[in-house]
Amino acid sequence: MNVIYTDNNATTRVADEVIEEMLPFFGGFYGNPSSMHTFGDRVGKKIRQARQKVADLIHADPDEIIFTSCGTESDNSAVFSALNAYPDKKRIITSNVEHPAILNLFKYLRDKKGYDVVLVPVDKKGDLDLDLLYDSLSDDTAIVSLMWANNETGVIFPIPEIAEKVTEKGILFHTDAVQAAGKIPIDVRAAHVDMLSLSGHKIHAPKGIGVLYVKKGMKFFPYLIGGHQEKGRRGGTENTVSIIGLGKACELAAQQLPIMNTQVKELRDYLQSQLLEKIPSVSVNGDLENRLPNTLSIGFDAVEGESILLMLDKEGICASSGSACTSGSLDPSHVLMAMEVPFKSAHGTIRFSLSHYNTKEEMDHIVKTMVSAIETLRAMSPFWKDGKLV
Amino acid sequence: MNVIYTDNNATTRVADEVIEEMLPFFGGFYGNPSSMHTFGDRVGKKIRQARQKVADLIHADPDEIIFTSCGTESDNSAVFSALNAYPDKKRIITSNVEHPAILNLFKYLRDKKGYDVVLVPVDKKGDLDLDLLYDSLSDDTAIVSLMWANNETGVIFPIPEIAEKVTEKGILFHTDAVQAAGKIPIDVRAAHVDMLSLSGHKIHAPKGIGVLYVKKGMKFFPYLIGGHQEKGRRGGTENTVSIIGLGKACELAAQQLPIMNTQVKELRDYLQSQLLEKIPSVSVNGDLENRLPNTLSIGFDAVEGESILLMLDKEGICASSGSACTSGSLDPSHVLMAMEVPFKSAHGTIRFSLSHYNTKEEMDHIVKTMVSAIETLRAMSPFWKDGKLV
Amino acid sequence: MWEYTDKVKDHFMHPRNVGELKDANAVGETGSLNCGDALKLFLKVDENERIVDASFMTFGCASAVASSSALTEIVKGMTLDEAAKVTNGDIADYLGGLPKEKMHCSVMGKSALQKAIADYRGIQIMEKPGEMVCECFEVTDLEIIDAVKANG
Ligand SMILES: Cc1ncc(COP(=O)(O)O)c(C=O)c1O
Ligand SMILES: Cc1ncc(COP(=O)(O)O)c(C=O)c1O
Ligand code: FES
Ligand code: FES
Repeated sequence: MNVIYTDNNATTRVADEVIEEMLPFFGGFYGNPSSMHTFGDRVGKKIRQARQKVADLIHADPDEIIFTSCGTESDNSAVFSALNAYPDKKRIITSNVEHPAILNLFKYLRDKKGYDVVLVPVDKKGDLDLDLLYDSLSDDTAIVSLMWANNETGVIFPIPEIAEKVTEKGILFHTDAVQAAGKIPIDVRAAHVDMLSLSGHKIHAPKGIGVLYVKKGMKFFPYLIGGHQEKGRRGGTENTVSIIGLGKACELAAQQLPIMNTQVKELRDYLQSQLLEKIPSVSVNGDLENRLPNTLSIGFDAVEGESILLMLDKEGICASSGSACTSGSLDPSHVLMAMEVPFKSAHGTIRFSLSHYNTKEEMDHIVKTMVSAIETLRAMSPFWKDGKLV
Repeated sequence: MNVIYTDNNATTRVADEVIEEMLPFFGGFYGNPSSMHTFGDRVGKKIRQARQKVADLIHADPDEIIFTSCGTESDNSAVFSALNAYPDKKRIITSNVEHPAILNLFKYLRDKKGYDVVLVPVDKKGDLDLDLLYDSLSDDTAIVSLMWANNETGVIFPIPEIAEKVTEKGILFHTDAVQAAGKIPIDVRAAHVDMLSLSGHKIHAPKGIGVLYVKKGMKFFPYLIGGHQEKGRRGGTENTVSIIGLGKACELAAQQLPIMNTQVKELRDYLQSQLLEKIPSVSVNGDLENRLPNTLSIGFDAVEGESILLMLDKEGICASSGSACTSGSLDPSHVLMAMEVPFKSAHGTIRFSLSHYNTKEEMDHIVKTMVSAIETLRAMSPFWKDGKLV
Repeated sequence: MWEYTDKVKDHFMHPRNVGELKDANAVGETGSLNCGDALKLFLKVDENERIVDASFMTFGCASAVASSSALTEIVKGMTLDEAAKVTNGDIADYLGGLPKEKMHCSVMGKSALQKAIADYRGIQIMEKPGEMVCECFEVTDLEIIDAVKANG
């Protein structure tokens, strides 16, 4: 069976161009770039090029790019460094819709390390309460960390505006741009951010490679302590192959950004309007005017997400019922709860996240499958009667 | 030019079998194993198999295997978890010949966090001062971390004996087995270790994947805080492809262990005896009776390591002048200094580290090249006159 | 691995003027075996204080070997007064540049040269201002700062 993959906010297919770029470095040029031989140095050169391409995607300097093992490590490292830079500051601020890599870390810091954690809420559309954010900025704030775009709903926070206000007060600002990268333009200079996290596997590079941008001149404390790799900012032998792959993926992402905001966005809009048109009692989650071009979070009243996913799966359609980071529980996600999405549709929410590999035929097949899946499930739902919610 | 690669303690070639195993999972089965679709779950199955193979190599249970991004992360995680488990214990013990992933971490904990760090010394052969180690064990010791085998000299510490004595006292014992794995047998059960670090790229898996073994029943605190991956013990989307590759590499390593201790060892011994025979004023570093089968650390009086490496490099020979983690300084490595190797030969020390890919012809070419390199360099050395050190 | 220019590699692989100069009348020595770098510079100076021949013996990395080789080429034909003005930057320039981390290797050349000149003229080198950071090459922090500044 053909796979229809619409789970790109969870992870993406490694692009053929990226695989091709990486292959020679497994069994051929496998040297350690820190080594004192031409064989290792050849890899060193490729890594310098890759660092440049990553920097270009976000308008940074290559020196400002630290390679990590994933978005989670980048997020953890950024926060850890800020806390080390300001050991006396006890307030840390984020939102209540962050990825677990930030949210669970902040909760750990609150519960185990006594930090004063502010979780700024969002409204029903998923937009941040900016007044509350600005009011919570204090002299003893060590860091503000806010995601650029939400993984579940695609809602975009106004990072440049926020970052300016936060850094104006001399407070460090970090943004988790794992979902924003490759989908909307990112310019770290224009946006005044001090630190920014990326993850390779969301932009068609392999899993297990991430980036932390650290603004030049900023004092940085390494999270992984070891050798002198990454100019002493991250120990551990460089993941050469994946770094080289990520460089290519960033180059492609920059080229494909226009496609993302035309072709992919049109497909997403088509899928959304078809589902709204053909299925009753359906609602789209998140600020429609302010959303990643590839993401559709959509709730179907009176049915349950896992059941929908299994019916999609039978047709080879991959989607998600919320964050991919599930604990195995069927509770509605913390993001939907924070947005006060009513239970009736939160439980039945599906996230479709597209890429440029998707086609209109695939969307039609999804719509067809969804129409019949929802019909079947509602026929057996105790909350659905005579074509409406009871 | 053909490359003669004898820098396998720095990093290894990814085995063809490993590449073959990984390839389908980049662009084909790229799903997220935490996802709720068959496509992602297919990867989940492969990961379970890989976890079993990794466990088998060290005689552990699959549940005891946590995948990390590298040896450095495994080392950092182990120590961090121990400190969190025993927040009131202030002593931490290691040796003065550890890899920077432990040594720099311990120095950081001493200088920045006020820990009482004991660095147990080694003797001239690189063997640990066991009496001093046992004497330093105290009630407020949070963890003892000792490498199983040294990356520069190959000297093996008697881990099973040490671990038994340490854990008997109720003190946590961690071993950095990054260099031991695949070269000597490892049995975590028989050895009584609580935690053990591995790194993929030392055993023909890719760079950027590591393992932390954590004994069942031990309280573990995650280092990367995020999603629920690795049963909540390590956040971050799984590096699926590399995990699958590492599984294969561990399977191969188990099969090739006998080859390592016959064929590879014989090649190493041949190289050693030839160099000793053909070049005057040469000494081998480390306990010859107690050494990894693939490692030769050998010092040439009155010449300097970097110069030797560059002359080897011209012939396509890759070796190392000490640890690959150089800071750009030409100081003799901390390992050789700890062993009190005299300056005259420490500066001129070269590490050859072999693998089963090496051949006798390659050894002969190395010997030939070394004879002429040392001759040339000694001809211009102010410390060499009339065939001897002055 | 260091990014060495072709000129550095050439002077490393094919060093000019290696060995002890039999009829040298000025010798400068710096560094030690312990420190990992050492240079012995031999000059033959004629009655007009012109350097008519030069040679070296070096224990050190590729930059040290190349810097020593370059130094002997640079000073040949110079008067001692001219030679006294040669800086480590001149040596690096002659080699088409050295990696930033390796600038100190050329400082060693300058130091040996000054000692050779002092040896010929029979004068004591004055105490240098600044804090000694490398006892072996007798390099002061100020010199390193100068070297770094001069070489960007
Ligand atoms: C003994 C030892 N421990 C730890 C490491 C670190 O491993 P990695 O480079 O995968 O972080 C290495 C190798 O670099 C090593 O040789
Ligand atoms: C917004 C966001 N932040 C962080 C992460 C974590 O990235 P990784 O899985 O590479 O650790 C993800 C995805 O999982 C994400 O969507
Ligand atoms: S009924 Fe299955 S998770 Fe609740
Ligand atoms: S002479 Fe010291 S590093 Fe080159």
